[in-house]
Amino acid sequence: MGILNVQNVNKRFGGLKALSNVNLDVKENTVHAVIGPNGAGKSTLLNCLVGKLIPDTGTVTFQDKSVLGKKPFEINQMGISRVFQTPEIFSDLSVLENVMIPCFARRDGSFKVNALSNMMGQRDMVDQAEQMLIDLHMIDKRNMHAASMSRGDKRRLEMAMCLVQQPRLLLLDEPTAGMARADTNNTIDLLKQIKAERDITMVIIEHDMHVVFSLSDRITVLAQGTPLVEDIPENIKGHPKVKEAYLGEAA
Amino acid sequence: MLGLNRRDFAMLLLVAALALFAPFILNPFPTASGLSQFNAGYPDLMQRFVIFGIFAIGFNILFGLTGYLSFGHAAFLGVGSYSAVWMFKLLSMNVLPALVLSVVIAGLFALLIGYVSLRRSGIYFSILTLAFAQMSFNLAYSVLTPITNGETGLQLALDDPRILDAANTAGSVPVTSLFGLEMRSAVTLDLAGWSFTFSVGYYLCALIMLVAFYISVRLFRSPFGMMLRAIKTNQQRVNYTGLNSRPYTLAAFVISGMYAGLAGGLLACMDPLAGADRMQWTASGEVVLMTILGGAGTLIGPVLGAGFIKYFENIFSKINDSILHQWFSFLPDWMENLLVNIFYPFVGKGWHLTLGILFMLVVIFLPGGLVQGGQKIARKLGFGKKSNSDTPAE
Amino acid sequence: MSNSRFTRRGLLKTSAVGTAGLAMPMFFTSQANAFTNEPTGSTVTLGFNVPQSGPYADEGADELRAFQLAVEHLNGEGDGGMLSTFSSKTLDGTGILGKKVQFVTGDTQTKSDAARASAQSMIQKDGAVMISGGSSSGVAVAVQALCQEAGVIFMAGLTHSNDTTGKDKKANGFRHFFNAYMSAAALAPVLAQLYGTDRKVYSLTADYTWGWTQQESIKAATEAMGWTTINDVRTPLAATDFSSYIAPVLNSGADVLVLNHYGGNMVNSLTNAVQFGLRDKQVNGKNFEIVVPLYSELMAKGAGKNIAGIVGSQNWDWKLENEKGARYTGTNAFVQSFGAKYGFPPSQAAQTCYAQTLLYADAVNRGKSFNPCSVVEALEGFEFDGLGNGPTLYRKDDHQCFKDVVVVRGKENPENEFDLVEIVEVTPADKVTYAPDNPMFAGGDLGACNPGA
Amino acid sequence: MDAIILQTLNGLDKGSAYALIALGLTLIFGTLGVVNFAHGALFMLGAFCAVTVSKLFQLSHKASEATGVDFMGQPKFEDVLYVKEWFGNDLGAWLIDWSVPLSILFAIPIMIGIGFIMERGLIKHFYKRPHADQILVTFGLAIVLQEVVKYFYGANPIPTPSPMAFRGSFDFGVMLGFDPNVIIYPYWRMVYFAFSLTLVGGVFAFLQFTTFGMVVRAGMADRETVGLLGINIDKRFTIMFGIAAAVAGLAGVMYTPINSPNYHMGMDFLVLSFVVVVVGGMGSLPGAVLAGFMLGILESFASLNEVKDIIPGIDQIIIYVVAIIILLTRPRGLMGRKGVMEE
Repeated sequence: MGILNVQNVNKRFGGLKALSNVNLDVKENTVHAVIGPNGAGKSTLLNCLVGKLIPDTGTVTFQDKSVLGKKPFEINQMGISRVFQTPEIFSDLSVLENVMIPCFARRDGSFKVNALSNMMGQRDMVDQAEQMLIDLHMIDKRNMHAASMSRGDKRRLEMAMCLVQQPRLLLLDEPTAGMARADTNNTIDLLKQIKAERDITMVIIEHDMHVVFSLSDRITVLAQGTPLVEDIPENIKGHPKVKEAYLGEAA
Repeated sequence: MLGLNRRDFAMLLLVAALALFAPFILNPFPTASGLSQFNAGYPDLMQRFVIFGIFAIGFNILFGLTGYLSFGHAAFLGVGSYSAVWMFKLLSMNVLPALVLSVVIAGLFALLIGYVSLRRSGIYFSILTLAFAQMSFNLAYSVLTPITNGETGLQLALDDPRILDAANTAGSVPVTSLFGLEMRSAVTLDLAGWSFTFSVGYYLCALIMLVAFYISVRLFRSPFGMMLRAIKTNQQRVNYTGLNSRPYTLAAFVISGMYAGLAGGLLACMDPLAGADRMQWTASGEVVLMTILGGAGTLIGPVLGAGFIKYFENIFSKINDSILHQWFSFLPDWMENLLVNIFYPFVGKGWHLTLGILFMLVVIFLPGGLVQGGQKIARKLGFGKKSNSDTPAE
Repeated sequence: MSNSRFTRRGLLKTSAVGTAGLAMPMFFTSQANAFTNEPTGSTVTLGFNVPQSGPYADEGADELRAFQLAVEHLNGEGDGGMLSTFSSKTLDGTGILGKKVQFVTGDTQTKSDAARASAQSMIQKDGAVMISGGSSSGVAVAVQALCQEAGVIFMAGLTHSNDTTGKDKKANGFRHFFNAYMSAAALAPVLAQLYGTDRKVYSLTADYTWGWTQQESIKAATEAMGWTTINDVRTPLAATDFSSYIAPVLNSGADVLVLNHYGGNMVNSLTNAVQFGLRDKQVNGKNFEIVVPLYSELMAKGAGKNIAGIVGSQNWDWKLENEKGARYTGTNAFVQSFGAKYGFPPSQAAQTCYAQTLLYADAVNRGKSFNPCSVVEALEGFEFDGLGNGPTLYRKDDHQCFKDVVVVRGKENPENEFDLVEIVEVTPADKVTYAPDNPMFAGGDLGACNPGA
Repeated sequence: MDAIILQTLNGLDKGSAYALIALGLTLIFGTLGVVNFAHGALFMLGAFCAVTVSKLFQLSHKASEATGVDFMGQPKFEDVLYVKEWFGNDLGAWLIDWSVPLSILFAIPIMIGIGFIMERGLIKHFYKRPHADQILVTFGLAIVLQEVVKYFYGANPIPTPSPMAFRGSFDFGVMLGFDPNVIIYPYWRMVYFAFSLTLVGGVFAFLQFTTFGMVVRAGMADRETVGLLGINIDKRFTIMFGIAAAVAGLAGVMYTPINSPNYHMGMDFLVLSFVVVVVGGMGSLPGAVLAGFMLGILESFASLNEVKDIIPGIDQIIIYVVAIIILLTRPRGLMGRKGVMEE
C-alpha cells in the first residue's frame, strides 16, 4: 500500500453526488496527478484529504493512519502540506516571518505560548527559514512585505512555507491556475527541482496538461466523481476514455 | 538589551523617561499663570494616564495582534477592581495581594468568557463579548449588590475584618500601602513659579506600566506574537500550517484580560472604590477608542490614546466660563464676550463635543492613529527614519 | 538642585490656583500644614463637582448657577441673597475669614469613578478645601468617602438615599438635602388625607440602592397608616420603556401606583403610566392614583402635562415664603437674586447647593479656621434659620439636616414652565425626624474628622 | 393568560421600535458594508425633528398689555402664539395638538438630507477602511450630533405628547371576553405598531418590486459584479443611506409621545440595536425585523414578577442571554449570510 490510500470514498451534497467510489493509491516519492474536467470532483477529493470535508463513507489513510475526522491542523501535523489555488500567505508579515511560522509549527506543535522568547533570537529557526529561502532563490526578498510581491513570488513563498515543514506529502491545488506562461514554466521548474532534491510525495490537481505531463509519474482521471482510468502519463495521452470525458477539452 | 533589539530598547527607554519625568513634563506652566489650567501633573491624573495605558496595552495585545475586537473588556477591569477592594476589606491594605488576586480573577473570568466568545469571529465575537460585559454590569448594579455594593460602588469601611492588619484604632479608614509605604504619600517640589508633585502611588503605577509595556514588547517580538499576527492575516493558512488557532486567540484574550484586571486592581489601589460604571459598555468602548486613536497594533499607540482621552476628560471638562473670562480679560469687553461665547461650547460641559470632533479628525486624516501623526511630523521635521514609534510589521 | 527648595507646597504659594500634594511629605520634614490644602494666600478655593454631561446635566447646570451666586454673595457682589436673612451673621461679604472665595468646577458625569477623578483633581491640583454638588446618591457617597480620606469637607448636593447619612455616613460629609425616610414620613399623612387610609399599593422601584431605600421607607410609612403593599417590582436602571411593568398594574387590584424612580426613569415611567390611562380608571370604587415620592422641577418639566395631579415631596420650593409665610424667610431673597441673574426661579437642587455653600462659609467663620475638624465642630448640632427651609438643625449624630418637608402636587393648568407644581402641605420637621439608630440608617459610623495631615 | 396576551402586545410594541432601528442599521450594513455607530443618533435626530416642529408651532410674542405679575413681582405679559394668530384659534390649536404626526412631513426631507450629507461627506471615504475606523469615526459623529442637540435643547427630556385623539387606552380585554381593565393598551402604541409595520412593509416592497430595489439587492449580494455591469451603484447606495436615515428618523419622530426625547436616547438604543441586528444576522433585513420583535417580546415576558421570582434579575440581562444563546447555536444569527463581517 502507498503512502496515501483512499478507499471507496463517497460524498454527497444534497442531491448531488460529488464523489462516488473513489479509490486512489499514491506511492511514496512519486508525483501523482489528478485531472478531470470542471466539476469532476477534484477539489472535493482534495478537501476530503485535508480534513476540510468528511466523506460520507470510505476511508482515507496516510501512512496507514486514518485522517478522517481530524482537523486541518492535525492533518498537517501528520505530515501533509497543502498549496492553494490562489497563494494563501500571511500578507501582512515579512517573507522571512512567513517561512518562520511553519518552522515553529513543526518544532513546537500545534500550540505553544512562548511569549517571552525573542523570535529572531532563535537562530536555528531563522537559519532553517533562511536556508529554505536560499533553496528557492528568494533570499534577497527576505525582508519584503509579503503582500507586495508578484503572484509568481507568492506561489514560490507558499511553496517554501510548505516545504520548510518537510512534509511527507505535498498537495497542490492547481498550482499554475491563472498564471502567465513564463510563470507556469518557472513553477514547473521549481517543482522539478523539489522533486529531484527531496524525498517527497506530491499529489497535483491540475487543469493544465502541459504541467501534468511534465511532472507526474502517474495520473488519475476523474469524471463525474468517479475515477475513469489510472495509469502512467504515456498511456493516458490518447486514451479514448479520457478524450471522451474531456470532449476535446484536452490540449 | 533585555532581550530587545536596539529600536525597541530605545523606545522602552523613551517610555521610561517619559514616565519618570511625567511630573515635570505634564506641568509645563507656572502654577500662577492662566495656562496652569492645562497642567496635568497631579498624582490622580498621572496615575490614570498610566493605568489606562496598561489597560490599552493589554487590549492591543488582543485587538492589535489578532484583530479580534472585544467590546466587553471593561468587564475585566471591573472584576479586577472588585477583587482588589475585597482583598483590602478582608485581608490587608497591602497592594500586593490585591493586585495578584485581581490579575488572577480577571484571568479566570477572561478564560470563561473567551472560551465561549471565541467560538465566533468578526462582529459576532464583538457582540458576544459585549453581551457578557453588559450582563456583568447590569447584575453588578442590581442583583449582585451584596458583592458589588451596586450603584455606590464597593468601598472600605471601618469595621472590615482585614485579618492581616493590626486592629484599626484611628477612627478613619486605613490607606493602601506597599509594605508600609503609603500610596498617597507625596512630596512637592517648588521651583520658581512651578510646582511639581511626586507621589508614591504614581511611581508604583508607572513602574508596573513599564513592566507591562516591556512584556508587551517582548510578546510582540516573540513567536507567540508572530502567530497571533499570522492569525489576524490569514486564519486559513494558519490552520493548514499545523497550528491550532483557537488556543492562540484564547491565550491572547486571557493575557489581555489579565492586563485589564491589573489596571482595574491598580485603580482600586490608588483609590479604593470599585464602581459598576467601570464595566459599562461605554467603558469598553473607551478602551477601543484609546487603542484605535493611538494606533492599533503599534506598541506605543495605545498608551498615547489613553493619555489623550483621559486628558480631555479631566482637563477640558474643568474649564468653565469664568476661567475663559479670566483668560480673555485683557481684551475689550465685546471681544472678550465674543471669544468666550465661541470657546464655551467646546470646553466645560461641552468637552464631549471637542472629543467627538477630535475622534473624527484623527481617524479621517490619520488612519494609523496618533502614532502615524507622530511619524508624519517627524518626517516633516526632517528625521528620515521613523522615530519613536513602531509599525506592526517590519 | 542647589537653588531649589523642597517644601510642603502651599507655604510659598501666593496664588490659590495651584496644586497641592495629598498627604504628608515622606522624606522631608518641613513645617507641615495643619490640614489638607490650608489656604495661605488671600484667596480660598472651593470645588463644585456637578454633572455636566449625561442625563442630569441640566440639574448640574442649575446647581452651578447657585454656586456661582453663592460665591458672588460671599465676596460681597450682587444683592447678598440669603446673607441678610441667614440667622448666623458672620458672613459680611468679605469672603470667608477675609479671604476672597474662588471656585473650580468639574464634571461628575453621574458616575462614581468620574466624580472621584474630578474631585481628586480639585483637591490635588486646585487646592480646594471643600467639595460640593452632585445629583445622585451613588456619586455623593463615593465623593464623600474620598473627601473623608483626603481630609477636606464634603457638602452634599442633591442626594436622597438614606445611606448618604446612614450606613455610608462620614465625619467630613454633610447633607442639607432631605432623604427617602423623610419623604415617606412627610407624604404618608398627606396621602391618607387625600386618598383615604384604605389603599392598595403597587410600586415600581429602580433597581439600585437609592430605589431600594426609598421603597423601603415608603412601604413602612404607608403601611403604618393602614395602606397595604400588594406588589413591588424592580425595574432595570437602563430601562427606557416601562410599558411591560405598567401594563399589569391595573389588573393587580391595586389602586395606587408608587413610582420610586428619579430623573429620566421617572419621566418615562410616569409618561407610560399616564399613557396607559391609569389615572382615568376606577379601581375598588376609588380613583386610581399615582405617587412619585421624590419630585424635582426638571422632572416635572420633562414629564409635561403628565405630572398634573401627581403628589410627591420636595426639599424646598421657590413659592414657599409667598404661600406659607415668613417661617420660610430667605426663600424670596434667594429667588429674587437668582431670578435677577438668570431670568427664572431656582430649583430645589440650586437652593440646597446655595445653602450648603453658605453653611460651610459660616462654619469656617464661626470656627475661625478652614481646618475640616473645626468646620465639623461648628456644623455639628448647629441650629439655623433664614435659608428658606425654616428652622433647621444639622444633627451631630449623622450630619443630616432636619427641617420641614414640602409636599407638592403637579399643577393641572400651569401658568408657565416654571410654575409646574403647587404646594399641598408642609410637613413640620418634628414629624419627619427619626432616631439616629433607626434601622434604615443603621450600620454606619461617622468615624473621626480627618484634616488630612 | 391575560398576562401573556398583555406582554405579547407590549413586546410587539417594543419590538417595532427595535425592528425599525435595526432595519436601517442592517440596510446600511448590507449595502455599504459600513458599521454605523451614528445610527442611534439618527433616531435621536428624528425625535428632535418632532421637538423642533412642536417648538416652531409654539413660537410666540409677548402681548402688548400686562396681565398680572411674574415670580419676580414684575408685570407679566401673556405669550401670544403665532400659529393661533395666523391660522385662527381652532386651526392653531389643532396644529399644536397634531404636531407629532405632522412632523413626519418635516422629518422625511430633513432626514434624507442628513443621510445624503453624511454619506457623501463622510461615510463614503470609509468604505475601504477597516471596520474599526468606521466605528471610531461614526462614534465620533454620534457624539458630535448629540452634543449639538444638547447645546440647543438641553439635557432634560422634552415632553411631546400625542394628539388628544390618541391619548388614553383601549380595552382589548373586553373584546376578548375578559373583565374590563384587564388588558388595556394605549392608542398611541397601537398607532406606533401599525406605523412601523407599514414602514417595514414599505421598505421591503421598495426593495422587492422596484428596479432600483433589485439593483440594490444585487449590490448587497455582489457589489463588484453589479459595478461591472456599468450600473452606478454608488449613487444608489447614497440614496439607500438617505432611506435608512429616514427610517431611523421616522422611528424617532413617532416614538416621542411614548417617551419624552432627550439628547442621549440614541446611545441608549445603539447597543441594543446592534444586538438586534447581529441576532437577526448581519445584512439580513427579515432577520433584523424578526429579531427585533423576538427580543421585544422576550424582554416583556422577562419583566413579569412570576419570571423574576424564578431567575432574579433576568429582566436586566434577558436580551444578552438570548443573544449569546442564539449566536452559539446559530453561528450567523437567525438569518445571516455566510462571510459577512466574519473577518
